[in-house]
Amino acid sequence: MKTEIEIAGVKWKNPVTVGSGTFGSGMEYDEFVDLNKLGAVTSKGVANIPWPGNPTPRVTEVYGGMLNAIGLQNPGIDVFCERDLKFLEGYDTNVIVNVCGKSIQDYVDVVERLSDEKRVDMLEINVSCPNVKEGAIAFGQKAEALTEITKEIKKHAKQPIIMKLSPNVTDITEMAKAAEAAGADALSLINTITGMKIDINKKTFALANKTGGMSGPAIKPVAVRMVYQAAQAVKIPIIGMGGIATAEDALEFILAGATAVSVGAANFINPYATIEVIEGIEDYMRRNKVDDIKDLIGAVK
Amino acid sequence: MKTEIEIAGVKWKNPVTVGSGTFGSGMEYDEFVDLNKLGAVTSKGVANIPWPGNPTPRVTEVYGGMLNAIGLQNPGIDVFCERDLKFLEGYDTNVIVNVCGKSIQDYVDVVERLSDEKRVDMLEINVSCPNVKEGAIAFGQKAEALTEITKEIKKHAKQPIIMKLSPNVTDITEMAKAAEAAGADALSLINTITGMKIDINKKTFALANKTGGMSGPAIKPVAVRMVYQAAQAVKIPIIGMGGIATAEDALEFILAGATAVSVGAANFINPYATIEVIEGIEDYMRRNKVDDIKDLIGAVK
Amino acid sequence: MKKKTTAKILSQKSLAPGIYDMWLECDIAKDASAGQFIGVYPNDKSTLLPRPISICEADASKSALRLVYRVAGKGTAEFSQYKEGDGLDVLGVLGNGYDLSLLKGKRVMLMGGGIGIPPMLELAKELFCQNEQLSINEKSEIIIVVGYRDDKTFLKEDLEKYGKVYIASEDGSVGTKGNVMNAVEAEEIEADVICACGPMPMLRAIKKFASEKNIPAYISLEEHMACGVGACLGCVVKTKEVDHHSHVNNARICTDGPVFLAEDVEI
Amino acid sequence: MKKKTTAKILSQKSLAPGIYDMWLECDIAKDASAGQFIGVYPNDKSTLLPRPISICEADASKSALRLVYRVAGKGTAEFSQYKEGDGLDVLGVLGNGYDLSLLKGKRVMLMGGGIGIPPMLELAKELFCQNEQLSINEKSEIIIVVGYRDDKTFLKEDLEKYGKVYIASEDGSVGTKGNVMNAVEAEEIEADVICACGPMPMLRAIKKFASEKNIPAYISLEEHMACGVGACLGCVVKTKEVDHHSHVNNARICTDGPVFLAEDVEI
Repeated sequence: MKTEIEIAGVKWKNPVTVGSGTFGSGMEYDEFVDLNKLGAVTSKGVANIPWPGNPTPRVTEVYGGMLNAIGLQNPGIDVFCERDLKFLEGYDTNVIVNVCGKSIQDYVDVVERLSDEKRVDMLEINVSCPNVKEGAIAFGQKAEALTEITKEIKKHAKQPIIMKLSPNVTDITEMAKAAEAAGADALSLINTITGMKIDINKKTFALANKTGGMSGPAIKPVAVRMVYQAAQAVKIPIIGMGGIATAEDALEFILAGATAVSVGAANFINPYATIEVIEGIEDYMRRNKVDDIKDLIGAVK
Repeated sequence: MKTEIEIAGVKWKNPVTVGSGTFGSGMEYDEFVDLNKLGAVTSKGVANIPWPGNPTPRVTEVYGGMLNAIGLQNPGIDVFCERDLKFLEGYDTNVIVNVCGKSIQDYVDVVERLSDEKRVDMLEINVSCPNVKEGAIAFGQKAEALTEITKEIKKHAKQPIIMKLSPNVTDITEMAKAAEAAGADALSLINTITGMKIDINKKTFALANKTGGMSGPAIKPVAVRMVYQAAQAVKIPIIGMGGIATAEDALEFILAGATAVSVGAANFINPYATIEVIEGIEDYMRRNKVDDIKDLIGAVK
Repeated sequence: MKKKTTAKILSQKSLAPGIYDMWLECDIAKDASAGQFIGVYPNDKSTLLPRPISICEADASKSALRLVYRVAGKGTAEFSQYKEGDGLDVLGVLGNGYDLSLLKGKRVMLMGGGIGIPPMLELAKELFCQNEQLSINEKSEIIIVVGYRDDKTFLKEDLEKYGKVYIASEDGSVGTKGNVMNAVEAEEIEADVICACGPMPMLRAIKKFASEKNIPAYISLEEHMACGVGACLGCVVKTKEVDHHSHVNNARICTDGPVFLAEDVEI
Repeated sequence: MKKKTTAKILSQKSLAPGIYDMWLECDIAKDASAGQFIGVYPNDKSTLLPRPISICEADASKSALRLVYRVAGKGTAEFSQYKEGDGLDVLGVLGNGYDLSLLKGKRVMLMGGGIGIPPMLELAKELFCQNEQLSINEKSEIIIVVGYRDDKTFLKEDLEKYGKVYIASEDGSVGTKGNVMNAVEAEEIEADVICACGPMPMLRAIKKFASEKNIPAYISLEEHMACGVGACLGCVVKTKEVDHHSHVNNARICTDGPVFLAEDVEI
């Protein structure tokens, strides 16, 4: 039984990684799961300099999920390389670094800084965080802006680049095609859906940022639909995510056309979720006599 | 304690109506709730001629909600006037007729046919059904198209028109402003969010239509966010909807800026939901010493 | 009158692997008759819609309903965990059942396949009770043909109280090997009218058989449902004639059915 | 080592309106100490995140944890319905508690306000037990000041086993009228070090008081949490100095705390 997949020339032992920002760089989940078992570890977003993020409250629960407005707090690329990449050196898994910025130059700075880091296998470009006001999201919501930033990053990146798309768009296929045409090696989707919660007793917003990105099982149908639409529209591989908590969820994305999948907010609900998804996919393949997971990619009829 | 509100000159005894398509024309829920207690009954979408709708399966359950792809099956405006409007004659509540079509002329035909119907208090224009392929949704996803259809309908409508907006857009404020500028008397939002479910054992789509519109508590945070954004962008009243099952949910929308609210898929889960929402809002007002519900509209800080 | 109410579980046991037998106490039982169903609500907040489950027996005197159901998903898996004394929200009674007046004086063949067998029990019982009130030539003859997967012949003893029971099993371990139609053929069963519930291929075969024999067949249909009361138009079936409600040849299974005359629906 | 595990409820009772007292059996109890907390998962599938609840008592020999909590929302409302024998998923043990070694030979004032009182019980007990092992001049003096809304003085008797207890109540029905700071003032309580848990206004007052008296105050903070293990960066507090993890003066309450030296955090 083969669970190996390949994205932009990078081989994964299985198609399961984690949603950026839900797993740190693996350190905090190391005592729950064996990181060596993951197809890849995707880091929390990292910028050229440290970002303080948003005021609290930053997280709140909603029906079947949560809203977050962390605001991409991160220690900056220097600390990240010294501490997080060093930590990951000992592990036999792919490392995907999620890159964020406020201007194209910010992104390019991080991408160049990482170009000689051997431990970095792929770059995921976060152009879709809904919680940062400075405009990063605009790259993910306008096709022309997405084209421009993708081209520019592609010029400087040594590793394959995965463009992470926002679901807060009218037509996901337009964005997917723009990224592909601009040279993206892969896509990941969906980032969180912008949501809001109001405390009716205090008459205030539940989050200091007013809005937050929604994640969790509640958003899965929207994510599956967008992954399917994107997979129909482009040829580059897709990493599917949005509400994946179980192997059944992951398989929906794979059947819809995702080559790999990310477990996101489910890590908060069940710290063993990643491993359970991997084992559950294997069980499904065994039960259904699927020899190669590639036979499942986009196999919905 | 005043629960009355007014939208485009039409007085409602309270701010609660139903999501179009979740309540028929009231007939099926008449044995569960007293229709006289509702602020308004909003009918299922009606077109100029009978529509057969989509093949089955048309509905499927998802985490915290459901997907539907009914495809606006309806008996056509003639049967609707003879049967549904006649049924509603006996009730002391506002009647909002939801109008659908495939071309601007289709909509205009229905609007004109209803112009002399005394029992019709308002028209809700459905330009956002995601389940009809013929292009109606395009009116709800492109600002220019929305402007055109709104202007054209406004020319022919005798009753105030409510434009029902799609959440499947990059920027809800752009759509809200376009509808307002084109003469809409009010807005209602959100329609369902396009989603998909895949049966991993059969490797098929759960719905014959592949995609369906997602409703239920799972979508509430997205709906509250869009209602808040729209309310900040326009001056015309908003009917808020999307996942409302309880009075607490309804109050979130009102605090976000909705003048009225619709109970949708919750009718399927609890046929008494509308009445419970009305009574719950009154309880909240009593507990919090709110004399006039208008003081709650948009009161989030 | 339909309503949503909390029923109390009187008993629950397993009849066969994955098949459960639950008695509920609820006042809507008095309105229930053969072929109707109720919506049962999971408590799990991720699964919100009521599950349509057909009525296996109704006991008006005890305000009790019997449901015999198969665990097919999260909702029914949840129901199967409940025990005597637990509460369960139900919506009902829903749908139109079998019209017993049409069966008077007829040789009636009740056909149930798999989890379509339970409603045949209430129908057999009601026919049996109707017979008690009727003169000899108005009485219905009750022939029951049921199809199982294997030798787990749930409800067989209950059915035998009301009529002659013929059995088919897919693996051939009991009765005729095959499905109910194989049993009808093997046993050379003749009937004036058919009442049936079961999987779609079985219902299609029955429709064809009834058409060839030129006898009426009343079949009970299933479809994904949301509201259960005829509002959402989720559960429709194509009809031969324009129906009174939709005007587009789409009858609502939950409200116009679930029992239809086979020749009226396109399945 | 942290883990997610299913705990068994040994007992549950109400101590005061809305305040519940639950003993759980779970093997993580052996790792628990004062000031730490666990995440408790609702079974309701609409509320998925673990609820952080502080440890009121830990009994390693019985693998038992005591939680005393207030019903504040859907999650805690659900927990309050459970009974002896029910299972409950928990994640733990989480966070860093109070460092007892820093309290040796000191006059320690334990201050708890409302639902901040429960962790003070485990702390008082641990200090009491530590004293047993220490020479006379290394022992801590244990002074406990707790603030209630009214005369429902939950955990008072438990606390009295380990030290002198002073009480404040908002409505003045017991002890000093007002909050814990009012009690400190009225009773002229002196201390070398403070350990506190309670609502933010109380913690701010304690920070100010400790600064004026030039004594250390270890305070336990609360914030909305998602993961509970330091990954999501949801529950941060501004720190005076750049912290080792974030490098942006944002310490993680769940992992770097919840107990902080008051002067290190900006609250």
